[in-house]
Amino acid sequence: MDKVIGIDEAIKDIRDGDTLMIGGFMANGAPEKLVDALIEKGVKDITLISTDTGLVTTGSGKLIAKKLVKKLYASHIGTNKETGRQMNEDETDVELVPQGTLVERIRAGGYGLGGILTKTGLGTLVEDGKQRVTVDGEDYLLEKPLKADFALIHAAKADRNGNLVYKGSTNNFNHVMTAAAEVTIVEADEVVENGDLDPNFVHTPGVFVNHVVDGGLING
Amino acid sequence: MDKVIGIDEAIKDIRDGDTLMIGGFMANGAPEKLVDALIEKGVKDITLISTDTGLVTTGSGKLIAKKLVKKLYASHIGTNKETGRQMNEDETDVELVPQGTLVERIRAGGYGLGGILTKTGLGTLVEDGKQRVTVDGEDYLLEKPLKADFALIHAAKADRNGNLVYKGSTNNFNHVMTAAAEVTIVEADEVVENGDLDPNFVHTPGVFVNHVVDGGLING
Amino acid sequence: MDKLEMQEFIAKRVAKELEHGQIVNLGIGLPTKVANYVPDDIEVMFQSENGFVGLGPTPTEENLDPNIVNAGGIPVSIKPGGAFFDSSTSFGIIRGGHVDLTVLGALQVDEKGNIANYMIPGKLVPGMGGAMDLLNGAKKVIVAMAHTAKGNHKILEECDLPLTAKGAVDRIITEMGVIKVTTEGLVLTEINPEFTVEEVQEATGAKLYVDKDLRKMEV
Amino acid sequence: MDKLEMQEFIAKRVAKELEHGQIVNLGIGLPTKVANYVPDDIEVMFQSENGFVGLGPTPTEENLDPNIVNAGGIPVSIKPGGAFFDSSTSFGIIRGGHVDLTVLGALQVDEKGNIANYMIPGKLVPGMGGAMDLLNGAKKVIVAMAHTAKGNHKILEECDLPLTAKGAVDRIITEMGVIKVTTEGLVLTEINPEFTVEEVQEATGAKLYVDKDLRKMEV
Repeated sequence: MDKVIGIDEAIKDIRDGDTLMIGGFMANGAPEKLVDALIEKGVKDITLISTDTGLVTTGSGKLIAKKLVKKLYASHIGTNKETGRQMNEDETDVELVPQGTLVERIRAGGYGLGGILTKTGLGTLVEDGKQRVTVDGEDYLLEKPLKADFALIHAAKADRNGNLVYKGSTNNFNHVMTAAAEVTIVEADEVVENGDLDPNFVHTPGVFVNHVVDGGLING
Repeated sequence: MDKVIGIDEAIKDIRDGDTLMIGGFMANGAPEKLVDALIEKGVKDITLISTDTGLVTTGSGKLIAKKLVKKLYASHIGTNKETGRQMNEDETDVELVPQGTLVERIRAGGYGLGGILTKTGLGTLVEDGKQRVTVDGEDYLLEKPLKADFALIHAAKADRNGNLVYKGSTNNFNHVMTAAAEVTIVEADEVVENGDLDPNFVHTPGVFVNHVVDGGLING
Repeated sequence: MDKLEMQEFIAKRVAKELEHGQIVNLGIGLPTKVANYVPDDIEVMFQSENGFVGLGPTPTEENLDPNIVNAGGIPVSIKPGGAFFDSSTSFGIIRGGHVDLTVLGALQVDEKGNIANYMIPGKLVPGMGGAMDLLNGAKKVIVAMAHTAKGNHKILEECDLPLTAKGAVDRIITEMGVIKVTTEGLVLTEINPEFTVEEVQEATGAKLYVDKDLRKMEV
Repeated sequence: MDKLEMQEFIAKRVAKELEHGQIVNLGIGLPTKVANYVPDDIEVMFQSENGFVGLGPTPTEENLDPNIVNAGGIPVSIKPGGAFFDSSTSFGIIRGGHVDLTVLGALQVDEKGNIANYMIPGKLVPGMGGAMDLLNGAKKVIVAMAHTAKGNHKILEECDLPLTAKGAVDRIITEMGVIKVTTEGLVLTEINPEFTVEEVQEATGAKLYVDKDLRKMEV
């Protein structure tokens, strides 16, 4: 299997109105080049799932700044003033999701679960419109899975099969998002041959990855 | 933090009637020396959670062979004839759990979830006595978390903080079990100093580990 | 055909169902043999539910690594470009719909696509292992098995053993033919020329519809 | 005390709550400063919710690695014996009760241990980040904050901002003192000698019970 393709080819099927997951935490480990290419291509009315919206100049926050996002699921938006403005002025529909709940909802989407039960958010606005389920006398919120049409992911290394390795704190939401999208596109700082990565230390198996873009070469 | 202790010290608080999780898959990656020490110590009426019961001479299967198990949660018991005999003759209470459900129930226990929703087991004996939850018109089984008093884990390497590395297919249930027990005891083939493991490639963070036993030295 | 020849015959026919780029999970026993007959012109990745993708060739005694076994506990190898992971990831792959095809054996299958393959109450209690998850999660399910067991029907109107999953089976491949499970019932699409349609029907405990383009089963 | 001195004073007092061997998560802002005052005779592991344990000292410009940042996006370092992981593991640690102590800031706290620290509707909407998970999952929750905000009460009978969690707070540490949240109400256990009990009560929007062993707040 050779999943390495050029950046334009990788994103060509992303359309207006699609749901996108974008990895990174405060844009640390965000696929900056994929986001830039998407802005250049000109896709709008996006439903964006991202743990935060970085800054107006970084990560998924760039899509917010360009007003390309119609609906946002995020846990933290404080560092991108434009997100808060769009939310308060009803320009963008923002659903604030606790970070742990967000990652579990994404995992549930990718791992085929119908939902998860959590105490996080009980008795808060997060509970609005959600089902409470009682297990052995304890109350929990039922949180539903999240899925996406495309996931845009950053990795330090990828092999041709799409096996991924992250560095330091850049993994964050990237790994879990790979499984939850119909099509997962990875921007890797370095592309290596199959067999170059130690199979004992692959963070994300290529099973979850559809396309790999060489972030160094971009159109390699 | 130095979590390395001798094997007798590590298991000294395990008592009759305790619930134990034991890692390994067909005893590949099973903590054989911890199991042997437990048998020698003489603990009975165990509730055992293990994906299978290996053979009568390997892994968690040794506890079955010695008739030390009162209640068993497992996905596969076919390779240990004694388990099937005890089940059919009502000597041991066996709950057969689909393997994917078992690992998610253990993860839910360790990760603080109140349960998970799955389609696995719908319309089968696995559904008996369980709650069905409907989400967006789809039916799911509600599967509850599993927790243990102790988890007995095998790793290829451990540092003094309890960070773990597994080799090949020996990870299996070990990683997920580390989080789900009050006390997690690791038998490591090799103990290394803090800093010797690359923090980018630790499979299980030491946060989940209480005691490390040097499997090479046993009483080191 | 003796039992071994029959198994190889079935495995060869199942192998023709494989498509380039698929992630495939093979059950223990007969299904495991499918890996030996992957067509030369395609590449598939076999998943081993105990924790890796990229199952490689059987190791020789010299390059055997006791840390690498399959779901049957048998030493195997991993191919370049494969990856190891824990059971939670492994079943995330299976339950999340990332396995394109699974091939499993069965005690019974019925015309609704129900399957029983994990216990005979009071007698044989191997347990379901990962089968219930595979049957729910894999995109396509093929049952590969002998058509009958000691003269008894295994393909039925309705399974009477405890089910492993309801309505999960897409196709049944035996030494007698290939049967498609449809909402209308069981459709015989290929037949082993050693048998007549009547013989196949007789060996089957449910009504078989014969495909109008019934083909010869070739391996 | 100016604002900075006050923050350092509070951080120093919070640091005395740390116990050897604890896994500790510090919120952004004032709580982050607690890491600078860990007593010499104990070792704790700081968890960074974006994906590691073993937060080390602030890196110098030469040894700065852009791949290692804290939950505020600021470059940090990892200590020997630390480990990186993904967000799913990170919140498994938090939600599964594996964090012994979390220290968070707040907009409001009330006598039931309710806390509001993620939004002022229509105005400030930072979002909850990992705070809701920490408040539910951590074994012990300390709120570290200025006692009042521009003369307004922050410690109340009942929060009127949207809650981050109900009944989650164990202790409140401010520049004026240390307050324990009990089922009976708020108990002042330590007081900064710069203030009188009356002054602390006046700066508090809920009834304060004074511990019979009221101690001097020392840092």
